[in-house]
Amino acid sequence: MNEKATFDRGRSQAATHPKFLSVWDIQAYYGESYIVQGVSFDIHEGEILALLGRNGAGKTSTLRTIARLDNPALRHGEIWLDHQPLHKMKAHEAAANGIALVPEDRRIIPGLTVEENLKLAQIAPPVGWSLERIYDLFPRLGERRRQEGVTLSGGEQQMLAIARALARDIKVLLLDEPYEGLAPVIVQEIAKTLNVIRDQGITTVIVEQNAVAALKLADRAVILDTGSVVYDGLAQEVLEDEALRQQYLAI
Amino acid sequence: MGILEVKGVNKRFGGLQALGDVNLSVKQNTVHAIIGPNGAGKSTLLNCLVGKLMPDSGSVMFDGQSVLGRKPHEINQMGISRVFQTPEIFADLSVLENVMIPCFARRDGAFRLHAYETVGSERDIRGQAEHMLEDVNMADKRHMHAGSLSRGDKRRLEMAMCLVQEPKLLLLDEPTAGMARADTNNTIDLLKEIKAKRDITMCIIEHDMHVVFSLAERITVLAQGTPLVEETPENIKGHPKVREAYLGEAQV
Amino acid sequence: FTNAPTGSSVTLGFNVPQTGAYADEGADELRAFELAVEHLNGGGDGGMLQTFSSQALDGTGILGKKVEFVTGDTQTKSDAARASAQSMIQKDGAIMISGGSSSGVAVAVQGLCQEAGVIFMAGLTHSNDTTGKDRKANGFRHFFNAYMSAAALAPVLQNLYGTDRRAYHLTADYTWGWTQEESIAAATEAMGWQTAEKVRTPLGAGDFSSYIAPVLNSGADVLVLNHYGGDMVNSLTQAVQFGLRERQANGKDFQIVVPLYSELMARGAGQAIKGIPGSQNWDWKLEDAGTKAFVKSFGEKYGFPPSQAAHTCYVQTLLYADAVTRAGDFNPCAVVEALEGYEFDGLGNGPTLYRAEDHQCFKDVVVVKGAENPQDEFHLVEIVEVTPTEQVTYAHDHPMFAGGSLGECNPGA
Amino acid sequence: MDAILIQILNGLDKGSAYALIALGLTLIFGTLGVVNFAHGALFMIGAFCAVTLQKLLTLSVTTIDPERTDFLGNPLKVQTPYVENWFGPEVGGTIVDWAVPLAILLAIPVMLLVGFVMERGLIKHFYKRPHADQILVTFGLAIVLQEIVKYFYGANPIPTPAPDAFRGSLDIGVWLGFDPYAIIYPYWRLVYFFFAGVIIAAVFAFLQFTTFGMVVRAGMADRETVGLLGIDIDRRFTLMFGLAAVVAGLAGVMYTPILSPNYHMGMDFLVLSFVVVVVGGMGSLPGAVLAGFLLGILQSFASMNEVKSLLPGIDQIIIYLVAIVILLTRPRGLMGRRGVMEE
Amino acid sequence: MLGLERRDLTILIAVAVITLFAPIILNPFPTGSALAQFNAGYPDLMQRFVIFGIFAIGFNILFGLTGYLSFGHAAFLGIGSYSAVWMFKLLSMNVIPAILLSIVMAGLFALVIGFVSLRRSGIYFSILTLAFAQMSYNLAYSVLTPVTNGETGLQITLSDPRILDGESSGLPVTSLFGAEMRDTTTLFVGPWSWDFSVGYYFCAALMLVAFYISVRIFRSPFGMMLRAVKSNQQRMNYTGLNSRPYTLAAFVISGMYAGLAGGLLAAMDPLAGADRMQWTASGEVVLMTILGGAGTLIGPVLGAGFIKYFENIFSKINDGILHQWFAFMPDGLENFVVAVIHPFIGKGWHLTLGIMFMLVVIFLPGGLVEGASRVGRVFRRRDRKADHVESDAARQRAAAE
Ligand SMILES: Nc1ncnc2c1ncn2[C@@H]1O[C@H](COP(=O)(O)OP(=O)(O)OP(=O)(O)O)[C@@H](O)[C@H]1O
Ligand SMILES: Nc1ncnc2c1ncn2[C@@H]1O[C@H](COP(=O)(O)OP(=O)(O)OP(=O)(O)O)[C@@H](O)[C@H]1O
Ligand SMILES: CC(C)C[C@H](N)C(=O)O
Ligand SMILES: [Mg+2]
Ligand SMILES: [Mg+2]
Repeated sequence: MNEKATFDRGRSQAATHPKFLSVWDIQAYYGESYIVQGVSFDIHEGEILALLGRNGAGKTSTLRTIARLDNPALRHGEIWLDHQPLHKMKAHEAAANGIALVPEDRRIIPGLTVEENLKLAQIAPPVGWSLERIYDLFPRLGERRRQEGVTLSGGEQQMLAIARALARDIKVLLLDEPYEGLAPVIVQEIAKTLNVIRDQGITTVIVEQNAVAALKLADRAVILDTGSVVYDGLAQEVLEDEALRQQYLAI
Repeated sequence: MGILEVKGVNKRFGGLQALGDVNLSVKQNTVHAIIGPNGAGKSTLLNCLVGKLMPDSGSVMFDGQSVLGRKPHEINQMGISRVFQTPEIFADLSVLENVMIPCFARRDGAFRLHAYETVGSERDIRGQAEHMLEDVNMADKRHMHAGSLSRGDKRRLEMAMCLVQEPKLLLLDEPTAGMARADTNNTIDLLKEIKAKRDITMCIIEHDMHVVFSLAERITVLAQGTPLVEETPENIKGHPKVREAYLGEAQV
Repeated sequence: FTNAPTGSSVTLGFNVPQTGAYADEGADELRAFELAVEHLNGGGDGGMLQTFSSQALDGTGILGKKVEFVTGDTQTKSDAARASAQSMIQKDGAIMISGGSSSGVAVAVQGLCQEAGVIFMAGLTHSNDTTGKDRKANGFRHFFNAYMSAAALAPVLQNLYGTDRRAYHLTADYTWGWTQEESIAAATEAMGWQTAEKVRTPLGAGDFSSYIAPVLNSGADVLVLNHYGGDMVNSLTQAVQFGLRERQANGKDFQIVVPLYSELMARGAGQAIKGIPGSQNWDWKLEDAGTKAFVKSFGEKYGFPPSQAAHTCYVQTLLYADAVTRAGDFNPCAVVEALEGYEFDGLGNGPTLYRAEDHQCFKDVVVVKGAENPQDEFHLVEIVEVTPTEQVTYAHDHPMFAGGSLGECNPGA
Repeated sequence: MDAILIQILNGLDKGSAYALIALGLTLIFGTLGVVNFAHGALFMIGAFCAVTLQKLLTLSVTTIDPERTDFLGNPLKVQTPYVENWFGPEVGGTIVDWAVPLAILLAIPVMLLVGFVMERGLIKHFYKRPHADQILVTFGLAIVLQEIVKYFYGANPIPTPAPDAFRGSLDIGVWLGFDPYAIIYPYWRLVYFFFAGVIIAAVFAFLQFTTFGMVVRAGMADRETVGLLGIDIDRRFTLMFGLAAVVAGLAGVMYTPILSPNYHMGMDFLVLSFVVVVVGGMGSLPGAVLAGFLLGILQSFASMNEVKSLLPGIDQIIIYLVAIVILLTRPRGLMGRRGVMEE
Repeated sequence: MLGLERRDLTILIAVAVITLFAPIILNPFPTGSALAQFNAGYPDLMQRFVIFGIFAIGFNILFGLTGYLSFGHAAFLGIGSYSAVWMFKLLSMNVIPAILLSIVMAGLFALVIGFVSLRRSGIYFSILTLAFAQMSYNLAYSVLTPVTNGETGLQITLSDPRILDGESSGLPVTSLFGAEMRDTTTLFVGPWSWDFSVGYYFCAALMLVAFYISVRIFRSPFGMMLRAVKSNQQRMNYTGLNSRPYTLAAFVISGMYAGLAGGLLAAMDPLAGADRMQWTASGEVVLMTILGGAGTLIGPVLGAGFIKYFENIFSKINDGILHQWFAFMPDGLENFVVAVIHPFIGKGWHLTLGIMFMLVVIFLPGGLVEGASRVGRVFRRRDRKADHVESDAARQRAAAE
């Protein structure tokens, strides 16, 4: 947590950092409330990182900041993706550079059918999976393609949200509680999919309350508490270290 | 004869049979879980119970009275409260006010023009609400704007809003989804505690098997709009059909 | 009395539409007021002061007090006009209010002035009611009215189109429209015309096509447009578009009449106005000395000739000043007395009488028609005839004007 | 019979004006979700494009005619338009005569510019603000635009006639076997009707056969998520706004021969166009068009003497009455989409 | 006190003091001075300030709390005025019965219109209310002329029956048990003159009552329910509350406020014009409320004052007055300055108003109240600067550890 003192603003270290996605001391605000309070971590290409923490720890806010949404507003810090300065971009530019966020409340667009929701993801380049391939993975969506997206069941909506990310050619997938509301069978299904995705070289950050499931999947884990990083290490370690789990995750 | 009797309920959305001939009987003072794959029709069933949807056919009796055709607020006044799958709260109000409103609803009924008293003078109501917030561990957030709560907190708040009404039947649609494990456990304890303290029937939809098996006394498994089995938790765990359709390799 | 001038100056209130559909009329009224004040205070070339039959005014203000004025916006709404007049009376100490561009506003402000105890010198208002059923002791109208328009037009129409005609009326649905419709119908029926239909159109309708189309097969051969301003511009243009003027009915050429005319409207209507007859209170092309003097001083100051709106407002200001001077007193009751039954000349309309019974001016009415080939934008209308006063005079208790009474003059607090 | 036919025709034509105005408004209001009280002003600016072109074409050289005098007795200054000097009175006259149709060429770039500037400079900041704020700011803008036009063109209507070629009217009655003059229809209104048809078709085609419409709809429902999908929604909103401004402006240009333009014509149409859009249903282009024609035709019928004598004053309230009936029987107007401005 | 919390009580007292001394506060410039043009302390305008204040306060109860944007409230204002004038014509020039009838009639109309319109929400509701109001306006303008006297407006005449009052010579004036509404005492203090008018104080007293009631409503459970309606009507229904009677009650209350305002307008100046019901008038109260700050207690009153001030003061400034102000400048400069300002005053007052609307909403998203509180914050911040620095330092230390 001492980077601040050693950092030389003139020549950014992060810019030349070997890591694929680097988040350096980001500080973000909702209006005047200071929520993300200097979060830093790095991810290598193709890695899965679990971002954990209690309710209100700032996980969602961190992901939103990385995806460059307007709220919370990034006031300090840098985010580099494959030598691209994400912190200077807007959400749509970040998306064009390969970031995809699956938001926690799914954000299926009202008024559009399932298929339109997917097509919408393929309007701006780069385009990823074809619709057929997506329907192969989620046959449920194929059956419901003409239904209005928001009338899907909760779990179906979650599938659609993930599918929408895959419809784009992405480098980094930010998943905010992807298992929420999914039946155990589907959770297993998606975990497999995430492995498939990893095999394709896509880097993933996963936020999940089902910490065990996430840790099993992940290579590394970062734990947040009240907007700051309190742990950064191997996922395996967390799984094994009872005390650590108890302290930060209460499990 | 259960407190809630659902008989032959059907609901179609266009070509989709969302509910097909659902029969369900929930006994008074039990916790009844409804589980099933995504899109099985669980939420749709709850929607038919609280007046959000009108079934195409069938009957729904609560406490000996039909709920069909009644407005949502009338159904609530009969004693049915519901926690939604995506949190429905008063985002522009403070957390405390969010909990006070159901208190008023319980005390004053569906409408009362109390335009001249001040909120500040309603000490009872305020007391109840604060008490409830303490129960769900949110007392320190009571002056926060409900809209700026994190998602897990929104769920807890919504649950507090339903619990404070002391309903006869509480419908919970994935109450712990997105909740941290610690809080999930707290919630389980809270529900148990409430159950122990007074008469309440609960109907809970969950995908978190830990929650289901900690609470439920009976479980109905719904698949493609029809009840597959209705059993005790022990029997569900090993049920092959349920494993195949729903649980997969999950450990329970 | 209210707002008795104490210092070395006296304040007049000019309440004109500065926003809304009649803003241009209002602007012209304001120019005239400014000119009148300038002349009263001895500035400029004196304008009509030289031709006015009463030579009481000498260019030293009114009773030696310098004339000052305040202005306000009526928005052509009764409410706003009253608010504006109130502020002139309460805040600025105005002792006389003038201006306005609609009969509704005139009646409303006249009522206010009566209550407040100041004099109201009406500007543009053509409804019979202003000096009929809504007349007030403190209010005076120089402008002519619908009855006079009808009386002046009827003989001209008879000459032009004969006595065997069927008229179809389109009428703006408010006080002024109604009284004009009533007056024109009565006058034309008296000379043998029939009235086929009287149709009320909503104010500001914009597109009148659905009112105009039925005219074609109604059996009528004359269309009378009891509209003013934008409504008249639109209804006339659209009537011409529908080919009314090219068609024949009952074996005669179809004709259109616009009883109340103004230069500003003629400009808006463009080509459509050519050859269409109507009436005016005054026109700058009149040949008398008063008109010439006024047109000269107005034209030199502003670069274009004055409208009839400007004329009537200018004249009203002079008449008020003159009445005060003759009475030797600003007291509204003294002014009323000085104006009642007052006969004068040299203000552009020939010999004129301010009738005591209803405070209406009686004077010649100008019958005009749209010019076929205007030499410039100021010659859009040409004078057909000047109808003498006698022909347009009526009894003060004429049924169209009945129901009102002046009441007592009110000098206020 | 012929009376009824006449009113249908009139209604079609009034309806095409309503539909066209509502179409532009619904792009901004129903699609972008901005309560645009300046829409009437856009319509008015379009109309004044025609006025301006007419003025430009009649820019004149001044020569003194010593023979004649002006109103003050000075020698008369005679104005001859440059175009007549350059191309001869014949061709020059024709050019001036065609000012209104030609103004379309002027209006398209002008309206695009106005639309872009307005969106980039002002509206952009208001998408996320409450509707009430949008009302206040666009109303303020409308007043400002109006006053500017009033400052330069005055308050009275300015005649802008159709080209001579369209001046007469068509006797439709004769074709249908009625007496001559039974049903006539001015040529220009026919032109307007077809023009409206073309514009409506073009807008529909653009939104139907491209993904543009879908993206904008999605962007209105959830800007953030659309941004997450890599789409620069701002640019598309700007374009949509420009398009709406052009539609409004062209409606204004072509309407000038029917209604001489004045500075407050926009306000006069404003309320009506909102009613039309809402009756049509928020977010629905076909709804807006349908409602435009429906209300136009009903209004024409209500103006018939026979109807008026039965129900006095009905022509003044018919639109509102119909609006109330429709909104009470159909929750979202004729064809409205769920969730659009129901909050 | 009065069942209010300290903060609200302070506001109420402040408003009371300001209204009490308004005749002095609004006339800050000596009569006859160049700036006297900006004085607003004459009875008619002061009455308008408070009357439109009442109108906006009432509107805010509906719009500010429930978010239901009515575009037809002017209809209730108009109905109030017509009722009051009819009362003056038929019964008595005493303002009490007139105002009571205004409130009752407006309430009845609001009940009917609200009952129907509230079946829809959002823009559909707005257009329904607009349609009702425009219908009322158009009918009042034309067909209903026997009741409304059309465009001219309903006025009292000598021949009205006025059963309770005796014969009077000349037009009678409105009064409160003998105290004539138009009675004004003018106080001269040095070069200043202040008008104290009965009518104004009558209106001001009623406005204070109206304001007080609105504060009570804001702080009541009822007010909280209304905010809940705005926030999430669905949730409200599933919580066992019927939102319709709540919104209808708010609608009727705000309609009654409008009726009271209309009645008072007529009581101050016994004329009721149809223009009062036009959509522009409904729009005006919307603008007042937003401009001042919707949902705030005092905002609507400020907004009302702001707009009425422009309408009445700016429209009356003309070139002559400008020349008078800038007479001290050299001629050329004077003419230049006057020419620059000219488009914005007098007949250009609309332009200035439009620009002000835009500036306020762009820079003060919460309306004038927001502006005031920002100014307040700037002052407070200055005091707190010291401890601010400290806390910043503390935070930095914490972050470094
Ligand atoms: N729009 C907002 N305005 C103000 N504060 C907010 C807003 N959204 C979130 N917060 C606050 O920011 C903090 C972090 O919220 P965030 O949503 O990032 O938490 P989280 O770790 O994702 O929690 P959860 O597991 O419950 O989703 C919380 O205290 C929350 O109250
Ligand atoms: N309004 C609607 N229109 C059309 N189809 C609908 C509508 N509402 C629900 N459905 C469909 O009905 C089916 C049942 O939905 P429901 O929400 O009841 O599922 P669920 O059992 O709650 O699932 P989950 O566990 O994922 O929340 C789903 O396939 C859904 O797509
Ligand atoms: C301007 C006037 C001459 C005509 C106007 N319409 C009126 O009411 O009198
Ligand atoms: Mg979260
Ligand atoms: Mg569900």
